[in-house]
Amino acid sequence: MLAFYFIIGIILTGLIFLFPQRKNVHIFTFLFILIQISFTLLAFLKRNTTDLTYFTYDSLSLIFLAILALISSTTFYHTLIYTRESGHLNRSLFYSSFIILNMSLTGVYTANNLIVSWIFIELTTLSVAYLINYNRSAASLEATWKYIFICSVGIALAYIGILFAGAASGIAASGDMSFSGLKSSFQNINPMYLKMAFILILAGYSSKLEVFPLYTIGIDANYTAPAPVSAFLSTALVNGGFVAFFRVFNAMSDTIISPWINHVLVITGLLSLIVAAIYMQKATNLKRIFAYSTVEHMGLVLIAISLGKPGIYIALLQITFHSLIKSGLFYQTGILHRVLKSYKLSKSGGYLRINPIGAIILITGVILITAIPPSSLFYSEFLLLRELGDGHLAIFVIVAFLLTLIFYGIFLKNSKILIGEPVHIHSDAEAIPHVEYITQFILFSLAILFCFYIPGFLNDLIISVSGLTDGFFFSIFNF
Amino acid sequence: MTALILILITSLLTTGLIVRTKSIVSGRKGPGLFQPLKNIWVLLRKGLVYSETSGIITRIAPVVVFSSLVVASLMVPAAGFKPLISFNGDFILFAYLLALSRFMMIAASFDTGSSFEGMGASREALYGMLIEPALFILIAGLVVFTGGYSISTIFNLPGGKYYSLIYGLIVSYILGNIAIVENSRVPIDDPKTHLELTMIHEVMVLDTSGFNLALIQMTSLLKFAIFGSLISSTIIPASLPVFWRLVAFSGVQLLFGVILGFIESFRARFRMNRNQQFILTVILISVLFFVVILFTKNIL
Amino acid sequence: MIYLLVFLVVTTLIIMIPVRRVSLFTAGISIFITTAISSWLAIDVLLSEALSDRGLLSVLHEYFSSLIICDKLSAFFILVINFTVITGFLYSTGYLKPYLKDKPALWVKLHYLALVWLQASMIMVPLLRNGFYFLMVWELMTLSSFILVIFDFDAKGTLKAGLTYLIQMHVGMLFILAALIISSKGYRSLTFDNLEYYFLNNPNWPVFLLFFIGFGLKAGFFMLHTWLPDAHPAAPSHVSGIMSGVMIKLGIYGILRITTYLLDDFAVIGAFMIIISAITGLFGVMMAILQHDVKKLLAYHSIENIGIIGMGIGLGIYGTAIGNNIVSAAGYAGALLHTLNHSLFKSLLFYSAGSVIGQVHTQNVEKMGGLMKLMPYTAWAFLIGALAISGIPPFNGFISEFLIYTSLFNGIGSAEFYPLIIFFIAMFSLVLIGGLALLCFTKVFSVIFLGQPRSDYHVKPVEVGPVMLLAKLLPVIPVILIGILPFVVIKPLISITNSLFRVDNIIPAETFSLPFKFISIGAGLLLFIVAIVMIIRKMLLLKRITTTGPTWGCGYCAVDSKQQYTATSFVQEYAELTRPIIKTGHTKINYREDEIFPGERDFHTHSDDFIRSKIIIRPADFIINVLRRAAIFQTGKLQHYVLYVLLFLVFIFLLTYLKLI
Amino acid sequence: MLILFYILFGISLVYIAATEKFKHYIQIYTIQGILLFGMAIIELKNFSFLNLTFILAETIIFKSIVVPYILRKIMQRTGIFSVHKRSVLGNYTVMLMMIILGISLLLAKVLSIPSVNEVYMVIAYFTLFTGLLLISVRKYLFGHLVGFLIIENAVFLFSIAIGNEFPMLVNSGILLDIFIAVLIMSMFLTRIGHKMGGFEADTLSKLKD
Repeated sequence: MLAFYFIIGIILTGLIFLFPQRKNVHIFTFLFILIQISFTLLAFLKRNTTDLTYFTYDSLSLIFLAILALISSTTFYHTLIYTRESGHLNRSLFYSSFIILNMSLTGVYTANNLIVSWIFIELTTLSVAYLINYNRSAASLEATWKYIFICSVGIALAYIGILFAGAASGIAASGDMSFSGLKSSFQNINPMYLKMAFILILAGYSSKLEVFPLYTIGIDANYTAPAPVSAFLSTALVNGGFVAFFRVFNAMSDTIISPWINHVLVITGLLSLIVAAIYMQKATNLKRIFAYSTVEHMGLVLIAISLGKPGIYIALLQITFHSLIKSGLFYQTGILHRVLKSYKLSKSGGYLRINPIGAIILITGVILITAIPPSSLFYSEFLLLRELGDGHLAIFVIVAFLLTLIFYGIFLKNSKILIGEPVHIHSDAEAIPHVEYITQFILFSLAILFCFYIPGFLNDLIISVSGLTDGFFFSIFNF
Repeated sequence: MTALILILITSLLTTGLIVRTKSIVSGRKGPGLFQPLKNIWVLLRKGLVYSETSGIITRIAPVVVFSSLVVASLMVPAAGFKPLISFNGDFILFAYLLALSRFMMIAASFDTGSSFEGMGASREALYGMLIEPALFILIAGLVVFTGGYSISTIFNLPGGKYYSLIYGLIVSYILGNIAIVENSRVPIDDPKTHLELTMIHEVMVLDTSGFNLALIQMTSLLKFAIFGSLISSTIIPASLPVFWRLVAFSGVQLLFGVILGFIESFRARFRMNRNQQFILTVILISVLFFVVILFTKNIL
Repeated sequence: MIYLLVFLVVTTLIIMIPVRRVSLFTAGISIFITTAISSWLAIDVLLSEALSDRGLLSVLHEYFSSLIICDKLSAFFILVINFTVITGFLYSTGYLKPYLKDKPALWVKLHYLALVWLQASMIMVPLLRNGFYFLMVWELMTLSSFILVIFDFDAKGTLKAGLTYLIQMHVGMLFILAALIISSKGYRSLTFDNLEYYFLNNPNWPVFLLFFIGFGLKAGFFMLHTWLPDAHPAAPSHVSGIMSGVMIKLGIYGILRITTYLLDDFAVIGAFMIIISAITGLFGVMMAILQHDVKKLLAYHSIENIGIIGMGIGLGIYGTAIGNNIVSAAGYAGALLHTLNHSLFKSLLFYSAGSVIGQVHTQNVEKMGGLMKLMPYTAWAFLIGALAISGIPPFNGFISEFLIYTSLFNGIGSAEFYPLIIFFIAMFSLVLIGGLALLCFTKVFSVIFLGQPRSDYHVKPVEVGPVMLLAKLLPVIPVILIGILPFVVIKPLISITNSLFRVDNIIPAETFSLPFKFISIGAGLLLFIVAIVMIIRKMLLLKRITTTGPTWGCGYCAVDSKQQYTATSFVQEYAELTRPIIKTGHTKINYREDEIFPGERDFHTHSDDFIRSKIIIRPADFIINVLRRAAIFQTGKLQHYVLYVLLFLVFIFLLTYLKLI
Repeated sequence: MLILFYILFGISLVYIAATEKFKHYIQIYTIQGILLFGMAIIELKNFSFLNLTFILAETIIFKSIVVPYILRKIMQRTGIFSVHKRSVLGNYTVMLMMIILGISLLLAKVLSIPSVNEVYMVIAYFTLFTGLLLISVRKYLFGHLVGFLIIENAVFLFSIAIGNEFPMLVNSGILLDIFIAVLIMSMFLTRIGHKMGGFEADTLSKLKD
């Protein structure tokens, strides 16, 4: 099944280059989106089966496949307007790399083998390059260069880490790098290599995870890419990085170094939060602000997964909700750019007067992303803080403090854009057709719904990933 | 009822007594004992002149001031006779009725849009704000001392658990000072002064005339009587037979008037900025009294 | 709890219907429906003797959510909330008219939506004990009120005030969360009911302190108050009325709720509450006197009244500590009653001030004056409010202060040495607060409404429309009724306090009803005598002539409005008295040498809130600056980014090597 | 025998750190490719045609022919042959290399894998750090690209030192990845060279807050 998926995807990519007319390209990409969705549905049917020996549709992959299907379709819809007046080659390149990115992400999600997931992570880096550089501006060129280069370096580091893991586990010769195999072979080995391997993999994948230390390129990429692409990057791609990292973490989680791992995770998460808090105050560009909020949320996720099974549950909730809200926010940001002609705080303002509906949506998004109820992030962050407060009060205090700072930053900057003085109202600001707000509406209403009610299947998936036995989180839903 | 009658009678005389004492001391012939009453009578028969700027407040304020004092006087015992209204915590009502009258006075003085009356108003408000704690601290001390919760019981020191003239005298001293401030007499203020800039009470009624002025003056007479009778009840035992009580009462009232008269004739009024100091001193004395009570109540 | 979601969604959809009238109308409808249902529930609970699961409550439990727990305290607060929200809504319909032109229609809709949500969340707050949902509605309340506050976002400083408010509320929420987490350590679910067990075998005051900070930020206690004086002037008047009237009272509700669980440390907590409340009240009123912005002044008075309420609560707790039931019962009753009263007269004052501001287009009292002739009804409303808030009979403010005084003097009469000191301090500050409030409100009322206009109004102010007047009339009625017939309210109050707090043997209502009977007699007499004297005067004046003349100005008759006594000069002596505590700065431009014909000069005095500047603003700025300075690490240079990876690895290696992790 | 290769490799690293002529980079990189081929051959446990061709492709074809060709192309396209601007002077670079050598010795000692000769590990670490050093001290992008290539060599060294054997499919996947990475990078490098008229890394430091 996966083979078909890949083959069809590649064929469609080829077709895009063969028939580069606008309509055709859109049709092909749309077909691919349909295939992506249907593939996701089939994967749900074939839950926990292995495909092509290197890929398994386990719960984790299913969650993220679902998110990917949702986000890639909405992203496709929003890219249409961006590729209106671009040349044939440009458009073909754009959509082909979009398709390849989707496929490689699917690979990352479903891979059950360390090396394979590594390969697909590298593939995402390469395929995303063109999407980032779509605008062909000096800034986008710089961002792309940095992205590819640092990602490649990071991923090379990760590869060394993988080699260490292999060597340490003594299964290098057999070359069986499947996570299940690693999990069993990690039990009784020299912790030093394991630590080495883990830290290298964390440092390497941090470029994809958008956490400290390699968060910067993600910020730049989000900044220069077209807004829908930024939405895709800071949700689907970041999720890919998370899956790849989480599988390694999971394999190492119940070895003797797991306390050490948790400490490292907490440190990394806190550092990411600090970074987000710092630059949230300084950032002068709407997209960068939202990119930093991605860093913040991934930091929270890292802190969460260091808390054991409940933590993993929380982390998955957090990352799911974050994907929904952040993508919607970035779509709205793109619309804002078409109205105000700028992302810069200094150059824009009075959005509420110029485009009230969009402004209301932006306000909603900001409220949701800052985890104010009725945002589903409120639920996950509430659980996270509760877990922290139960055992680690010091971390609780620090996290709360940093979250407040970030909260302040986001609200300050956005209120400037929303209801600050309009700098100069563009007479040629196009009227946005209301149909374009639908995607944000859907995503946000989902995000609100999940605050009050989490659908059964999603909950089952997350529970089965986190390995929780008692559904104790539902004791707060005691209706 | 008797208490009310006694208070009314006293109110008719005290001010006249003060004036008379002053004139005798300064060796003048001076006005008669009933001169203030005559003035009021004259005023009552006059017409009214309002300021153009003034509105409804000016018209109602004197009435409210007068009536609030009348109601307040209903709660005051005299010569050991129970007042009409007496309940636990009636002194709070009493104090806040005085506050009501103050509020209306100040409002009225602003209503004319005058450039002088505000001065008086501001001083009145400030001094009133400062003197209230003195009264309450005194009351608190008396509550601790007598264990009662109403005016008629707490000021009735002789009827209290342990009678001692000293306390009575201290309380009367403090009450006297409070009375001076409330009625704005010398040394806080000189009702006979002739410069608007230095007035307190008089300047507030510059634009009040006729019936309203009469009401205001009656109010100040009533205030005197109220404080006088409070003082008297701190000293006179309620256990005496009625006749002696009456005698003592009138004696105390007489003394009160005469003493005030002497003060007015021998002391000059303060500079304005000294007044706050004076009032703070009164507060301090009452705090002292409270502390004394606090430490002696177990010994007594 | 899904029903809350349904409610939110439905209201959103209805109000966002793209017709302005519809939004206003539906907002009104939904507010009234919510009011009806919740008030029904509340009255149902209040009338039932014991806290029993009957009537509407049982229906709720059966068909909606068993999370909803409604005892008499909740019921009381629900009633208070509903009343003020209704008046606020009525007032808003008139007040927002001028704004409808220059604000986006959608923004106005959002405003009404926020109003509806604010009411819903405020009603939910007293009904929920589960930590998650409590915090959820708590945050919803903050959020919707934030949207309400920044309604007039074009005005300078509105946004800043709103953000300050939002951030401080967020911090407060975190404090409450922390306290909840600590108190329910080892429990699966996070509810207030865990406190019973927690307080049983832990020291009570630390967690109480956490809760106090969390809820005190909403209520605006001393040092936690700094958002209030900014938010209220920025907000539209009906919002100020609702926020100051009821929303900050939910902080009081929280403190009361925690108090009901207390089992130990009564003395410490009570003393703490009394002292902090005394400071709060004094600080509030002392700051208020020096304000020229009428809404800012009222905001500071909210702080003062919070102080009085807190003092009542403190007395209640302390009474339990010294085992004096009258003290604690009177204290709690006074606190509750003052909560109600303050919600009435403060909203009344805000509405009146709002009407004035809407007419004269300034918030500076020095520019007003002589409005009583132009807008008499508003003036009367304000006068009544002013008298009530100064605690003057025969209005309701006096009754609640009387209760607190009763509690105080009972304490003084029967207490040992150290309690006596506490009570004495409380009494002293309460008296001072009363006097200062009088000073303040004589000033503000006289300067706004009396005398002559202090500046020429470009448009002649006129009396506001009937709806806004109705909104003012509604609070006036209970203000007077409670003032004149206090004994009708005392019985339910005592029943509430007895049902809630650990007042050992039940106080008979007669303890208070006798004084209240006399008070109403006194009030009646007062009105009666006033009437009599009026009549006499009228009869006397029938034969006499009544003329008007110029105001006396030492014989100088051309007195104009410039020579009137101003608010600043009125409080000048006071300002000198309090200079050591509150700095009153002034800005003025001196004459230049070459100025032969001096041009126009203006002279401003302003008093800065030293808590706000020193304790809140300065550290916040410091933190932000530190963060900004820390931002240099992002050089944009690729090499440095790679170096950061190396440093990160080295850092982790070091930590590992030093066995730190 | 094998040790000789390793030492030669180390020396080549020192040279590459010292020089700043692009030509020399390319030459040294070619040499390194050949050296790696030798090592791989010697290390290779089971001779099979498939493995042999794969190693050939990975080292000789990829590292010694294709990549140098690409690099030359970049040089010709952009017409920039050397940059005389450094953040750190050459001799300082060499000193840093010494420190790095020390560090890699230390690391190899600390994390010694019983089955592997430590010298290999030393050289591998040395290579890795040299690559990182090149990236962090060189102020022009060409140097960065070379640094990346060196890191890839380090990866290769590690894999032969540890002796991981992955299935051919996986191996080719890895190879493909690296190849595409180099390709795309060189493409962008050319574009940057055109757009910015040089390889100064500082021209690419606009994106920050």
